[in-house]
Amino acid sequence: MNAMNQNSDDHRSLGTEPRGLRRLSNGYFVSTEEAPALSRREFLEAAGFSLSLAAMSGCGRAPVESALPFPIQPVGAIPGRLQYYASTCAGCPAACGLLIGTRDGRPLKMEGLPEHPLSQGGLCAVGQALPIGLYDSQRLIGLLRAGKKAEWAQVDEEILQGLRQIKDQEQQVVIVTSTITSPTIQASIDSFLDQFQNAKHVVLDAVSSSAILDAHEQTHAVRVLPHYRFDRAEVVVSFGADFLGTWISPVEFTADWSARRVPREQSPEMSYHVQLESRMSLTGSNADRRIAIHPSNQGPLVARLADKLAAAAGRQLDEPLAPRIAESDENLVSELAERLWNARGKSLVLCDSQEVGVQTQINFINDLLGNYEHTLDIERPSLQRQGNDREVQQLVEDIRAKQVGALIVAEVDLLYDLAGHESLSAEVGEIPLTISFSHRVDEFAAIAKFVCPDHHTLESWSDAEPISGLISLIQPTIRPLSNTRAIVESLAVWSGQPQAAYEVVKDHWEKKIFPRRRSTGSSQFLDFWEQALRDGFVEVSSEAPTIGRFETSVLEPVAQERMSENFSLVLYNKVSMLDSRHSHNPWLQELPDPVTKVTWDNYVSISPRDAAELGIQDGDVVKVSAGKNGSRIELPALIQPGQHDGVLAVALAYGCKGTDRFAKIGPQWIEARPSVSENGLVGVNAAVFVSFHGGTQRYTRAGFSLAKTSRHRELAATQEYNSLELPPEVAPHGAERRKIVQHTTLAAFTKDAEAGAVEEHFSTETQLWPEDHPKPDHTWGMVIDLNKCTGCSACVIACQSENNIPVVGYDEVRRQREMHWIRIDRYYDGEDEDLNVAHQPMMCQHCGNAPCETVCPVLATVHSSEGLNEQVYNRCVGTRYCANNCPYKVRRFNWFKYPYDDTLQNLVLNPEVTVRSRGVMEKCSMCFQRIEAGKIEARSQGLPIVDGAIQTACQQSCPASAIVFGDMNDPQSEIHLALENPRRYRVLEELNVRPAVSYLRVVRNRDEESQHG
Amino acid sequence: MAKSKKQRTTPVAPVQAADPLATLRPQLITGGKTPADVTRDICAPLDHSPGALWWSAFSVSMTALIVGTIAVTYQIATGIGTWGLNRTVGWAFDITNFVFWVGIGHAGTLISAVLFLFRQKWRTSVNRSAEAMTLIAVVCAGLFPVIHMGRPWLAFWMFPYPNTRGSLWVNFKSPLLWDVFAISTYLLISAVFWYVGLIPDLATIRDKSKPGWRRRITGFFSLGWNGSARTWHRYETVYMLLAGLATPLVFSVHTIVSMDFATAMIPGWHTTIFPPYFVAGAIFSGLAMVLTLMLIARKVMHLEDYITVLHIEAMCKLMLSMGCIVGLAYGTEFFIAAYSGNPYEQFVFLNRALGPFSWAYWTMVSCNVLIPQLLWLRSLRRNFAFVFLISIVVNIGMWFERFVIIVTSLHRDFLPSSWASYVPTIVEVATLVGSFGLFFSCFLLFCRFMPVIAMAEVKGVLKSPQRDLKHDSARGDAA
Amino acid sequence: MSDRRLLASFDCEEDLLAATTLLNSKGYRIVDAFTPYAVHGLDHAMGLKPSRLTWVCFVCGMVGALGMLWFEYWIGAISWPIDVGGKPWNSLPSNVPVAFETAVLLAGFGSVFALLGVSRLYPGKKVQPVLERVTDDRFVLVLDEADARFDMSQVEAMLKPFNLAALEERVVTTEGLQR
Amino acid sequence: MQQRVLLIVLLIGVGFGLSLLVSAMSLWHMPDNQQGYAPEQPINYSHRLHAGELQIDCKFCHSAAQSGHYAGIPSTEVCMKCHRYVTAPYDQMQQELQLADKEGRKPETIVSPELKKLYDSLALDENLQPIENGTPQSIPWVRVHNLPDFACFNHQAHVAAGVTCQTCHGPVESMERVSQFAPLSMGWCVNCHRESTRDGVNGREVHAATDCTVCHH
Repeated sequence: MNAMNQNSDDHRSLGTEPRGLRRLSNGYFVSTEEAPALSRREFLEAAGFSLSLAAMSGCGRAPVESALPFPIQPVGAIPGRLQYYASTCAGCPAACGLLIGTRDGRPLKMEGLPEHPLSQGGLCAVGQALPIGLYDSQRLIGLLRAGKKAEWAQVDEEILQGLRQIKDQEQQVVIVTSTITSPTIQASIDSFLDQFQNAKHVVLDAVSSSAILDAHEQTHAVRVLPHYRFDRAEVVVSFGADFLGTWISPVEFTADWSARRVPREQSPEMSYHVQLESRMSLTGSNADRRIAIHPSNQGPLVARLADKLAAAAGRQLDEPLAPRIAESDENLVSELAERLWNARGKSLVLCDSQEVGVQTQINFINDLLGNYEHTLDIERPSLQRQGNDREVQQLVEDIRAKQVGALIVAEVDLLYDLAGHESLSAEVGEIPLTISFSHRVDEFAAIAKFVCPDHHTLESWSDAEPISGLISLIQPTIRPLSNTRAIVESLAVWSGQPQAAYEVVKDHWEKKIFPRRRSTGSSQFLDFWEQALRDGFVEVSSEAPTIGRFETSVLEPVAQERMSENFSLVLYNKVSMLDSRHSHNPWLQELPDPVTKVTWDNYVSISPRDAAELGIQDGDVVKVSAGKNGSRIELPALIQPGQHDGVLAVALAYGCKGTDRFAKIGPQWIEARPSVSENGLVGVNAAVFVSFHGGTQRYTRAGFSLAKTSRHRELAATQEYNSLELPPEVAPHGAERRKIVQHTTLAAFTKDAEAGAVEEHFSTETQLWPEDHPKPDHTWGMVIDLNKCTGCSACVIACQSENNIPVVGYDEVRRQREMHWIRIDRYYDGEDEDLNVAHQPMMCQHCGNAPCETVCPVLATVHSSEGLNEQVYNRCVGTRYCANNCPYKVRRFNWFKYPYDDTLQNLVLNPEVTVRSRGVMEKCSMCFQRIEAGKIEARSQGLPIVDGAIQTACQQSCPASAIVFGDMNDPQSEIHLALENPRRYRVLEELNVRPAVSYLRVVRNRDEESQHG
Repeated sequence: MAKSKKQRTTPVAPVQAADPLATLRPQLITGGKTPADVTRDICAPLDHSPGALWWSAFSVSMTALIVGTIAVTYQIATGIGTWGLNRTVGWAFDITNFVFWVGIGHAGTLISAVLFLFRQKWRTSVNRSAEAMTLIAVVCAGLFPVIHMGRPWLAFWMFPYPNTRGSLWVNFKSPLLWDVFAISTYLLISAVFWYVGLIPDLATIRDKSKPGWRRRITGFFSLGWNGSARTWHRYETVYMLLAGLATPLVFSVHTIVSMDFATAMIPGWHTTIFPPYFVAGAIFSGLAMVLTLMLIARKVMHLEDYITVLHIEAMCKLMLSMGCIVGLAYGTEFFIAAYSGNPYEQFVFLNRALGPFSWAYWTMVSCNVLIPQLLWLRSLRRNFAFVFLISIVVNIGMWFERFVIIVTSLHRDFLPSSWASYVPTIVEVATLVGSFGLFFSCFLLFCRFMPVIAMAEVKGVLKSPQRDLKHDSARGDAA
Repeated sequence: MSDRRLLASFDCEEDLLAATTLLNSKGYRIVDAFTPYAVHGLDHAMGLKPSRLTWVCFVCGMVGALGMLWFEYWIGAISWPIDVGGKPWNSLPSNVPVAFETAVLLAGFGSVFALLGVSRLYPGKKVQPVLERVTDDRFVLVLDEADARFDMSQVEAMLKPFNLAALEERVVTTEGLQR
Repeated sequence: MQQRVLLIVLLIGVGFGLSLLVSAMSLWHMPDNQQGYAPEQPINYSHRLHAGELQIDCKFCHSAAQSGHYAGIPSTEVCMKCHRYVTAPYDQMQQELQLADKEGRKPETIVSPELKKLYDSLALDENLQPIENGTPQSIPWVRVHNLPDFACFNHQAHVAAGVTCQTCHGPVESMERVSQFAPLSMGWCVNCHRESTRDGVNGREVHAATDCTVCHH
């Protein structure tokens, strides 16, 4: 996998794929006009019928296919060969390193860039799902003027005119964006705004961390977001910060965090992670210790912790910060304080609070612990969250006061995220000049005078600087599919000096980035540039901000909030749905939430006790209202174990404009139900509850009332039963709990590395028949480290994009017919306080004695000579016997002809993998196409296969690198070592089906030697 | 004709009164029928058009059939997704119906073959229609494995024929393939058995009907049967052979069907008790269905003299015993689960009795084990209305038995994460109804166009003991 | 053997049976008997040997069983050995069921076709029954009037006690027995 | 008597029928078997001339076969390697040269109608000069070898294993217009794989797997 060096022309030429042509598996372009271009699936069906037809006619001729070669072949482009280009993910401001797998000028597969210092080869679900956004047939194909189609020339003319007027009238010009990590775009925005006397750039984050930056402004005299270094943290105490899921830079944090989660037999050490949170977050589900707290209790606890550490550090404060707190909390805090104090400089305390006061105390704590410059880097700070809520608030007031002459919005849906402010849209409508750069008609674009759609990130030149001093490039891998224009180009035009995006970026790099280069390396800019293109990123010097010494005076005591009997609401982002810009992505919509396993909806999470009191069942539609006459929304309820009583949690980024497009996704038949809820959209927008308070946007508010309605909407969850404990009424005595996910504690592990194993009442050595199936060449296998795996679900989308897995829609998921080849089983285990959550990726285990193979009457699933369980789609007749007989229930059946009729969308299909027909079984193939490609490559060079050269899709992009795949025959291979790990076990080993997939036991960093189960 | 009748009746009547044996062995066929009467009575329905009862029954079953046909067409056109199945419960109504109908198909051959081997004279009145029932039931059964496929148009891949795939054959290790062979063999052999039995009767009809289409058809199919004793001699041998072959076949077929489950590894399926358990169940349900049909036919076709209380009672006894065996099997399953110490096995059975599908389980137990116990009472065995009711109940119970075995075992197996519930769709229900429609339509047509009772065999059992005595004496003085 | 036949018809099987036994013991040549249903003991009375069809059945059965077993072995272990669930290439137990079914199938069809062949029965065969009622309720015994010694009146006297229904003579022709 | 005659006639009839059926079967194609398929091509290109007479190596034009999934069809540029100079059949160009000699003028380029199509695809005029704002267009060749979409064939693997092009494509160098040589049926593939594993390819030891997913994934 080499990031190929391509100069700009090549990139251009990569896009010479003729329009309206799509590519078949066989590597030729097939004009969709002339040939009745059969997709693979359709073909299968045709084949099924043609047999009978031909029996009569005796001569079946496939439709004429035309093969269109390049007139001029791009340099290095070999037909049908996968080529990788280093780039940067623009899915969110975290800006992870990206490897774009392209085939014949079509970007197909997003992968992590292994050399990237932040993401370290990982990539989250959102990044994986970029391509389907590119080939989205409902993306804006051209620009709009007052909602009508228009031409660039004319629109530019009008905009320039409008801007001139505003300049003359000295009205205010505002550009609103989400955090811009791209120095080039930032520069062009600035230079654009320079031409106006009265202009500003407001940064609005859908979920902002403004408080953290403000706090640092107060405590360190510089408004920065620290670069958190989990790789250096031995003790992590997080107050609600979901850093493994959605907080700031999840992939990077996951990689660093999981690197410290591997206790070895010789050195049984791992980090200690405590999570204090009110809802059940992905991070909480992975913590060694998780304490459910009420939001109102967060401030006091932080303050108390600060007090204790201050005392320990001998830094006297004139008055204690914290009010009196409960006895139990007192013990908890002192315990934490001790743990932290012992790990001075190697600990990390985080908080997701939007209260500046709380954040200043967090800074104080970290300062007391001497964590700055060790686990928090503010000399090379993070630029991944720039949101400034004060300015946003100011902007809203300006709009209300009609002081905005021109409003230009990019990368964010102003009106969606500020839905809390009534009649704002009306007032925005009165602004003389409103321009949106959106790909689609979102809330703002709907009323904007002009919509000048930006390129999709895979079509455009850009760059990103997630951490100051680390700059990566975004290079296009396909020529723009529609009549769009890069933001920088538009701005350039409107500032009067038109320039191509490529030029803009290159110029900026030559002028601004190149000078910052490290002394090493060539002094030629072109070399520098080529190097950057090849690697995808460069590390350059960054001028450190002038940091003041810690300012204790800003610390204020926290007042004890009295617990109100009505509910507190917590607004959050789903791992799968970072912000509203991804709401049109069917892959992400159907990605089960890592914790709740629910797809296609947002919902109100309620604690089990509250639900019981109010008599609420899963799926009952409830009404959440802010106070008496505040705004209200209606959503189905979900009972969430581990959530604190009196807390409601609702996900943002749902109920977005245009999601009604999904109403008819999935098979349509007499009993089918639409994927959208009553409002005709997917989910409901909860941003109406976001409000300004103390200069920040608050996502946690008290004073909500909950009322049950008569309606019910079944939530499409991929898991019906959530526990390893069997239902008490049917649990056999002595076997109330299934040891599917084995776990132990660090204390126990230190004593005995094999602690937590199931005591064996069976032998896997005894065989009914002689082993007469030698596997001399390779025996492929996989090992998954459950201690590293966080359940982030990146692998699910990686697999979906690699293996052409269809999106089946709400109704099919509700019927337990989701098609994902890899699912992540999530089990709740235990009660309130000692509630454990286990995540277990489960895919075809490629059993040596596979039960599915024996029962297939037509040999459609058999064993390969390399130990893989093969599923042959074109042979399958669909008896489903194999699925019934699979103890892991990992086989997926094509109940219907799943949607593939969107020609443009079909460009996302991987030609290496058959698109399955209706009525056939499918399942994880361990990315056989990748194995095959690797073998062929090695063979044609006459070399043996290097361990690690072949990676499965799930393995490649796993941010925690929890998945190891390889040849178990090779004694030097990584997997061979993993198999000897004392934590290794196999699920349902007692069945003696001999799975090729093993798991490594979970070890939780706890002192008690046994935890229940 | 009249003369011959007088000849027999006059000398016999006084002896009959005197003879003690007469009371010992009550006649199977009442009303002192002569062979001629038998021919006349059995052929009667063929001569005049059926009554209102027949027509109403036929129209009802035809409607059901049409409903089913629509459902199946829609399902094949749209996809198996129109059934309520999911990734966890891959089989439900489809295979339930399949096993149910195969089970029904067992009593036919059992009654003709096994009882024939055991020289049970009472079988003669019921075997013909029982065999017909078998054929129809097996056809109904055979339907489901085909339509339950994702791609039914490729069903022929189940057969090992030479092909251009380098010859890619089939998987003889798969129980489903064993099924294909078992069911088709069973269908063919039963058909042959039925037809061979039919030949002499066809000849009878041929000879007694005037020249016309019926004579031509029966003439064609009676293969030129002329009642020669030499042919009868060989015929008897072959019939005996077929009976001998059919008997193990009956057992093998349901044994193999049970292996679909027994050789799988799903707890609740993976058990060695299944073959005998399933065979008993099959015979049980089969007898119930035979009773249902017989009691209907008896009324509709006016065969009171041929299907007497003796037949009904005999079948009731057989049914009762089968019911007890099935009950024993249920008990054994639980015992083994408990005794084995296999937690998965134990869970499955607890889940059956107390889990989400407990209602189905208890329906099954009460219908198959508890209620049939009433048949211990002689009075109830002889009460046709009650017996009819019981037979229906048992059929319901046996359907649920298969449903319970399939669905409850599947819906909660090894990994709790993949547990799922199951709710049938309207299409599935319609398909089930359709299969009943097909079954009854075919049977009614059979009643209309074929001799419902094996004339040649019934005539064989007409003679009563005392006439043997008389003729021995006659032969004596002739010597 | 002459071409003259004597047909004696009775009303019930007992009479036929008795008469046959008697005539057979007296050495008359019994050509055949026609009955509406299988009369037990008639074969002994007429002195017919047990049928050899059982052997046909046995042979067909064996051919079916062994043939199928070999076929399954050939497919599984020779033609294209495919690893199915790690089971042996030739796993005998799983081959048994199909082999058994094939055996039954061939045996059944074999013996039935043998029967049809031996007794010259085939679809659409034209047949002229000796008596209309022979397939209904009449029992007919056919004697060969072998030689001059054959005395009609004696035979008639002998058959009287078996309440003889009718007695007639016929001549063998290509169209069967003619009056 | 006439029964027997009837029987004999019947038997002869059956025998005759069977023999007819068998001969019919041998001609009968399996539905997806396009053996012998030789479609009309947009340009009347002769493999016999190029690969046969001129002995241009297959991989000169179909270079992707060594390094990619698909042999691919050469881009128009590749043709231009020669046809920048060869614009018409040899003798025609000779005549023009001699004619030009005689008349003492510069020989003008003659373009044969077939090659015209080639230049069109690159948007070049008669003198092989780019046409003003003309865009190159792909030549719509018609595929000859169509594999079903559930079967993957990788050229690189086979070329690397030393399988000659002719093994599957037949004597292309003798074909005026390319036609499908092999049945391309699964059996045909599988048998070749078995034999190669047994006897090797051109004396080389190879392991050609017969696992299903090697072709079907």
